[in-house]
Amino acid sequence: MLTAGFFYLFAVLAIASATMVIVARNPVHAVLFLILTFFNAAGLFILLGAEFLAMLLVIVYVGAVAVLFLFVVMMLDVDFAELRAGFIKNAPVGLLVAGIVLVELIALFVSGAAGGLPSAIPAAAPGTEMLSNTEQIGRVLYTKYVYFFQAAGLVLLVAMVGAIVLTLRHREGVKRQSIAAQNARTPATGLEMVKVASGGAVVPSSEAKR
Amino acid sequence: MIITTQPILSIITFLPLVGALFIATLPKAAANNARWVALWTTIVTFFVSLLIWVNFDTSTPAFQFVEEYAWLGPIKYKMGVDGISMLFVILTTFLMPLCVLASWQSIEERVKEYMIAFLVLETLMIGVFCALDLVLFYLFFEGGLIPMFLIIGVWGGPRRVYASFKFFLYTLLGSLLMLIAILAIYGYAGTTDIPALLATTRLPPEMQFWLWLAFFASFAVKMPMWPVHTWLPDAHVEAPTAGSVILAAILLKMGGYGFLRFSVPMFPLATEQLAPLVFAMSVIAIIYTSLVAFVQEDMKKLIAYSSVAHMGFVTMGIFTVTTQGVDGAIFQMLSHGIVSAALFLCVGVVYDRMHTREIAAYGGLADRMPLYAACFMVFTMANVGLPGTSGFVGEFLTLLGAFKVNTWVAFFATFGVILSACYALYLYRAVIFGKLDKPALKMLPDLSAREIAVLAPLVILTILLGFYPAPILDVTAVSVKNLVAQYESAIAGASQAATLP
Amino acid sequence: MTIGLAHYLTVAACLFTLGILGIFLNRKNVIVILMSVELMLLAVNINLVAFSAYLGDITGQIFALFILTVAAAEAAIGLAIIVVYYRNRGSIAVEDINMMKG
Amino acid sequence: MDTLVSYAPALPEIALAAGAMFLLTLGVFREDTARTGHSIGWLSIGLMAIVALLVGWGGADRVELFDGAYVSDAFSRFSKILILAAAAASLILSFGYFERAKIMKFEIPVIVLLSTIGMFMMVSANDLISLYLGLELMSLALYVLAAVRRDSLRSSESGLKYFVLGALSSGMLLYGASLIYGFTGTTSFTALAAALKDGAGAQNVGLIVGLVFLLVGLAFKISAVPFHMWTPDVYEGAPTPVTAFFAGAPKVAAVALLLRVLHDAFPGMLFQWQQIIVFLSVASMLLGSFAAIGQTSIKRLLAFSSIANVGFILIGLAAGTEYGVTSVLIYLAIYVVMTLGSFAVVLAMRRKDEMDETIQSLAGLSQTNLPMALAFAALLFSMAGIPPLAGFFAKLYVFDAAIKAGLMPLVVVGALSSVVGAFYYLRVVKIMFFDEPADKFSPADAGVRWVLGLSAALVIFYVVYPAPLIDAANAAARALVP
Amino acid sequence: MIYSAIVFLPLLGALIAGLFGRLIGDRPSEVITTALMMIAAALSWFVFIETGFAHDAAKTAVKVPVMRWITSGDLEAAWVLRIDTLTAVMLIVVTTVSSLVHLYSIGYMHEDDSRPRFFSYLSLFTFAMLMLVTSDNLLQMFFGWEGVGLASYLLIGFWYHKPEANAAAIKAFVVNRVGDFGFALGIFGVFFIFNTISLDEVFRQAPSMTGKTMNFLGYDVDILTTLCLLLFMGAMGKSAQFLLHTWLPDAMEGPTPVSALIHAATMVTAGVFMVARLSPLFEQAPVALNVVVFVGAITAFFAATVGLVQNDIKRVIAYSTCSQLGYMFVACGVGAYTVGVFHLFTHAFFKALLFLGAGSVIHAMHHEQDMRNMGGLRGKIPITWAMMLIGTLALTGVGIPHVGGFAGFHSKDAIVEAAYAAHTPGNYAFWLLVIAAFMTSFYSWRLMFLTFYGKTRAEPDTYKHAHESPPVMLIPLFVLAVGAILAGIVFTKPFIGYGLAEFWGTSVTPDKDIMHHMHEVPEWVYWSPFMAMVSGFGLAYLYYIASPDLPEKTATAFRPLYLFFLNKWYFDELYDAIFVRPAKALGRLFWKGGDGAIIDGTIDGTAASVGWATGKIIRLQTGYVYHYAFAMLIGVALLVTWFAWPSGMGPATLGPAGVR
Repeated sequence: MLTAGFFYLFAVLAIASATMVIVARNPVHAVLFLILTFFNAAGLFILLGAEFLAMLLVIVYVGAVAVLFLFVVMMLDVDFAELRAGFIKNAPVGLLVAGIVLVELIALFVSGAAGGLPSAIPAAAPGTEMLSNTEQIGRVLYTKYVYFFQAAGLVLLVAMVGAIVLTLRHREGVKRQSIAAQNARTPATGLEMVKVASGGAVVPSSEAKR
Repeated sequence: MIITTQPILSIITFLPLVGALFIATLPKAAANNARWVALWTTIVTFFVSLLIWVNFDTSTPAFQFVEEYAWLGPIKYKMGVDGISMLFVILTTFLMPLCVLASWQSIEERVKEYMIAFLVLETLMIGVFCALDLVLFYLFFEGGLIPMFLIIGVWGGPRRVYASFKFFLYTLLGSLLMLIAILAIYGYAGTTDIPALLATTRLPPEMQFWLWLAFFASFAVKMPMWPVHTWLPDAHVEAPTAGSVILAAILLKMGGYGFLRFSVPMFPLATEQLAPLVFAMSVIAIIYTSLVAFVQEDMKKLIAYSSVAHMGFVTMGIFTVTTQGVDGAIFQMLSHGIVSAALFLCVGVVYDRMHTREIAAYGGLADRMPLYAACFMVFTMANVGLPGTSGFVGEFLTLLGAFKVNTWVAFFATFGVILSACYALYLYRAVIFGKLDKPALKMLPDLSAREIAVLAPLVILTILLGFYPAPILDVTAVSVKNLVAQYESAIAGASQAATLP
Repeated sequence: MTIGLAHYLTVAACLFTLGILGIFLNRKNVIVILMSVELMLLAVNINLVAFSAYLGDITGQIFALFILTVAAAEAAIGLAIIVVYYRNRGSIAVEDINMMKG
Repeated sequence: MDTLVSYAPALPEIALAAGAMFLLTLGVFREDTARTGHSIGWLSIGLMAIVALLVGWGGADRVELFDGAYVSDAFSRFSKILILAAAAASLILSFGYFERAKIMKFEIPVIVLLSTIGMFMMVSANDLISLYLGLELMSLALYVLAAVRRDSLRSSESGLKYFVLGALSSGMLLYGASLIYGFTGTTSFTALAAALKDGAGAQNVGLIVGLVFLLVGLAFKISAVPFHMWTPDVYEGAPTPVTAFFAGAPKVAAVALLLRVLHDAFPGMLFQWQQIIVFLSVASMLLGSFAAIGQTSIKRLLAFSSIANVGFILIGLAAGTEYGVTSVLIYLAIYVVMTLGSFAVVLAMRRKDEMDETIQSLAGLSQTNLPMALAFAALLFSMAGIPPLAGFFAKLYVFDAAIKAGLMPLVVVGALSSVVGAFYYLRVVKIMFFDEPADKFSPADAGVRWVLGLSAALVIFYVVYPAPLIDAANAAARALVP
Repeated sequence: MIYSAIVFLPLLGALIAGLFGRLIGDRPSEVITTALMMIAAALSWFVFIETGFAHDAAKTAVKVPVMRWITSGDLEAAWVLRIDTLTAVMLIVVTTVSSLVHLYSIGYMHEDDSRPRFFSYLSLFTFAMLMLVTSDNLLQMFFGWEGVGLASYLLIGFWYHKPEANAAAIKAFVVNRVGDFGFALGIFGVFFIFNTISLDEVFRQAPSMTGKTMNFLGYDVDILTTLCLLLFMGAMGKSAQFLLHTWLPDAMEGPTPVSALIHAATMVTAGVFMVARLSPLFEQAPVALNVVVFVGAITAFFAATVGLVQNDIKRVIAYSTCSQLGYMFVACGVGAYTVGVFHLFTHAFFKALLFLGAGSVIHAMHHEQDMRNMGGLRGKIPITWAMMLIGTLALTGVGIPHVGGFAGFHSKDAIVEAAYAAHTPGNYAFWLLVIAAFMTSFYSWRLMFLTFYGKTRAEPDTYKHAHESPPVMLIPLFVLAVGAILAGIVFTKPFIGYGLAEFWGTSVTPDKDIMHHMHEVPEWVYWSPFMAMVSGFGLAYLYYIASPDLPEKTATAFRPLYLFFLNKWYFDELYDAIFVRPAKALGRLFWKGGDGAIIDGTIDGTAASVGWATGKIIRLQTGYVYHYAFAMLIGVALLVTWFAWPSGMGPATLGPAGVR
């Protein structure tokens, strides 16, 4: 009963905040609602006995991803006054289609038309009851699923390289200090002898070329 | 014989391609070299192809000079000719040098590309008649679209884009349906080997019906039969002279050849069932297009419509599936190959001088161009189907065959013979006869030596075959007899099976 | 009243649908679309974890774990692209992203 | 040591990953100039060549690794070689363009390499998780590539569109995967196939819905209608060499993955997925053919053409037989050649360092640059399926496979839409050959010329010696469909 | 050898003149063709005597194989020359008239600058005609049939500058084709029924086919009647019989020698020859024969009425020809084939004579052909007058009953008798022929009087310069005049008299009874043509010599009838209205409407709708991400719904879903 109570709490809150995510006018609010959704989802995870994932969700998602979102939203400095979440003319049709899909899915799950749905959480498989959820994951993550682990690493590498390629700029006009260049400076490179024509101006050769 | 051990058909088929590749290596400016290379290639090909005629055994209906090599797994590269196809090969190789000659001066731009396109086209056309594998046949059959598309489109007249697209898409649609049918046969019989299919495969009647229609879609468009003929006048009008020649003389024959090679022998039951449809379309083609030809104002269009009418005789003859009908149809195709080619060449002669094909722009050419008038007369009469010209033999035999099968068909088709006289003589009168009072025409020179070289062989053949058609009829006789016999036994077998409980 | 698998699946389906809706109802801000995607992935994760629990099979959770990982990477790339786009266009309104069409 | 040896079948992937990271490191420590980009690019191509050799030297048998998550067989090898060829060719095509656009960065080849690893994972996937990870590895790299010309609004817009819709599609794919997992309790293809034997899955609507979502996700990757909408915009907006890359390697990987999933994991649900594939196929062929007619940009035209081509590929897939797989692989190989050749042409459409990608700018090409016009015409006719060019055989095989599987109506639709398709290919030929010439193009880069020449030659001369491709495809198909 | 020479010498001449005419010059061309023709003529007479008068009881046809022709299955048609009496008669007619016309043309055409062409055509025509008459199978006959048509076309249109000539040439060809349409169908039918087209074989089998029926155009019809009628249609076309006659008067646009050769003596008689040649077949088909009689009688009458009022000197003769051909068909139709052929034979002489004489007149008058512009020429061109007079006497059939007379007297009167003897319903054939004979006499004399007598109505200048023709033109006239005078007297006995059986041998199968009855007609019948002739002459004298204002008055009094005759019963207008113009309208309709609007309209419409669909589809591609996402959602919804619906579930889901 208690489980049910928490389930409904988390579920309703998750769905409500998810709704707010997509209807909020202010993207900052949207991000905050997203975070709320994640928290509730984490709660659901815990109800399901997946503590590790619940924690991961909070730490990775709320701690990193959602904050990244927030950061970008702020950085882009969008004029919030312009961001109205006005409904558009064919929204009803969209809602209808989405509604159909949703109804079909729910009907599928609820009616049991989908064969083979287990109805209750089974007793833990023999031999694993000693292990916590985290231990279970830890046992297989680097053994059975090492391939996926490595692949995930590559995915992150791509993300990193990609983000750098896309956003990192070497600004052309900005003068930076180059210690090596300063140290390597000699009179030969630092001095220039210029003959000044009478009545002319002193122009460094590097500028004269322009 | 040495000949039978050589891959003679492949040599004939791919000689022009070799020539084309050679031209491709020539420097860009060498227009004249391209012409000469093309001419010599086609001439050599012609003479080589004569070898198969000389060595052809007219006593057997079997395929001869057969070659077979591995290609696409179960689909083989297989070539060979029998009495039905051999002469089309000769016709092709014979007309090509004339086409090259006819294009000698009328094509001034992009000569090199033009000659390459023509030689490639020749390879593909010969291949169609030699191929003994359905897929190989399709490959050649369809491949011809590309060079022809370019020939019409690049070197054609003002509405060449419309015409070339119409030509291409029309034919493509038809032949894709045929491709599906080919695959269906392949699926059913497990082979695409034509001799094997002809010899052993008996397709179920229901299947025959659909396959027949699919093949028909392709060949009817190619022929072209009424009512899918409208691409032809457009294509002819816009194509350069030699393009029209090839189109009328050879490409159209692929349709008829296809009927003979596939529709009739492979789907005899469907043929019997659907022959009335063909008859109706043929007769409509003969009368309808003759009437349309009668009111044309463009010379090429008139001849194009007359081609449609003549092809009506061919389809009618083929689907009588009588010895005379089929003999006549083959003969008509070959004769039409010569005559329509010649007529288009004749149009080309004056077009090169005047740059118009409008009938009204001419008149009284007999004064300035008596030699031309004489040649034109011969071909006009052959087009009319006058006995003593090659045009008569085919028409007569097809009608004879038709009378055996259906008197109404023969009646209307024979009526078309009257109409052919009307439009052909109308054209001749308007162009050649009358007073020479148009100033532009007053300085026209008569045929040049080159033009005589082009037209003379056609004149001779037209008359020769009219008086002595035996060289052709003898070659086709055994194969046609075999075809008709096979067909009749298939029909008889089916009706026997039907009467059984 | 026991809370069964179907309940969790239903919640997930709702979130998933909301995610989809978010993508095509939103006209003003691309970032919200990204968030909608996160919602969809969350729905998937709920599905997987629920199945994992009810099947007593850890694979589902592992799958969810990797989805979380990838989702983070995806978010990073997505945000990077949005930043690039913003620099060019000066706007991230969804309605403005239609230079190419037809 | 034994463990390492047992990983030998995965050597191509390992080599690629190691190579990519090495090149990345190398690049970081070099000066960030176009020269560096160039050399890293060539080194990447070299790496791909080595990997191709490794793939080729792999044994002929089916080997499963990593607890069955990874599989290497003739099918995966065929696809990998094709992927490598396509990726390498598009890299070759890219150098000149990137240099002129001043974005010749060393990261680009590295990202291409990383995405290639993703594709390798896809074609070798034997588990839903490896499927997903491979797909994402590839896709994330592609999103970056699409937006890589970051000073260009078009490029970034295409990256954005691709990303948003791609994320949506992978959400759907995952949702499907989660349902499949839930209703069968496994993510392994082998286990799935075993569980769904004898039509056991046919009654399970949940499973079917899961399959639908999974296929939707994959259909997005191969841009099948109605999940194709991103394609034209992304193709148009992305830098042309990137588009060339998009149209080649990822498509091979996605189709191969589709084949793998359907034949390895869901052979028991053929009746169900066949319907989906037929629907996608018909819609793709028709829409692709029709929409292409109205295009003025050659890149958009090629985008719709690729959609139509996917429709034809799906015909072979719909057959659901070994022969169907053969036909799809043959089609894929020929399609890749034609596509790369076509994009080489697009890359050669440059006047005074300005790309001109309107179809009209090809006007009269036959008079200003005949070899290029001829090569492109050959490619176009081939795409239209006119014999004796290679494209004809591609269509021949898929049609044949479908007819043998009893899908005659589908083939008829295919034939009709190829007539419509022929129309727009012809239009391009017409513009090149019949119209009055426009200004000359600047001379194309050597790489572009080589790719164009080679692909045209392959398309033209395939007819002469088709056996190797057929044999390889047959072997690959046998490996997939036991 | 001789036979081959007769047939192929003209061809040789034609080829020489045609191919090398410009090379060797005009005169050599003329001489060569004429000489070759004369040799052929001489040989023909030799063959005629040898064949016709050889005392051989069982005369069979001589056959000279030349070459293979069309062989296809059972169809064997070879080039074979078949020589029997009928052929021999035709040979002499054709070669004699032809050689004379050749000779005459040397003079007549001397101003023309394409004489080699002309002579080549003439010789070509002769060759074709000879092929026709020597044919051994129907196909070869058809060859000759169309060959003479070609030559006729070429010769009528010889002066190709004249639009009328061109129109007339085409008309001749096309109308003949209408006839040939029937002929061709007849040949098909013959082959269909007899499985051969060889004459002997067909004749052998013909009796076995009497009364049998076949299906033709959906009706079951009597075989032989149908075949004969179809073949006769060809004869009607070639011999310008009623309904298919319209080309003949127009053919007078050709040079006059051509009219003499082709449109009087030879080609137009091919129909008669054909019926005679096929007499074994026709004899088995009485219904067909009745049709022949009917058509012949109508033509004889109709053409004569038109001839009464024509003003063009050549047209009068042309209608006369038409009328006389009607006589011949009546003879054939009643079974008196030999009589018909006899008339053909004599007619050739005097009609050629008349035409050449008219040509001489025209020549003298500088190509004036309208008789209203002539008159009083007797003094100017006396020899021509004399020749024309002989021709007229022969045509009108002047002679003394029971004694003998000009050629026409023997042959034409015999036909009238045969017509009576045949007892057609109401004796219509007989009466029509007698009336026609009266009219023949009238218009013939009208021609003579208008041309040669009275005061001249010609241009003074023309009249002054009118002169007699050169000898090269007159000599043929003399020869023909001899024939016109003597042919009847000399040849009556073998042709239609008691020697006929021996003379004709097996070449013609006449109705035995008719030949018998013909000689036993009542005396008044025997006299009737004579009376008609005399009264015709009297009336003509009254109208054109005694009181020359009478024609005008008559014409005014019977104006509608006059106009009806003058306009040739309005046949040209009728045909123009019901055939020519509808054909053109139909052609235009098919072209613009059928090809243009319907067929191309459908195609272009399809293309346009493709374009329309394309536009729609392209507009779906809005560029907005949310639309794209929406499209994907719709796709998903469709697929999910499809499978949630049981129909998509596959064969295993017949039971309730979810039941394991």
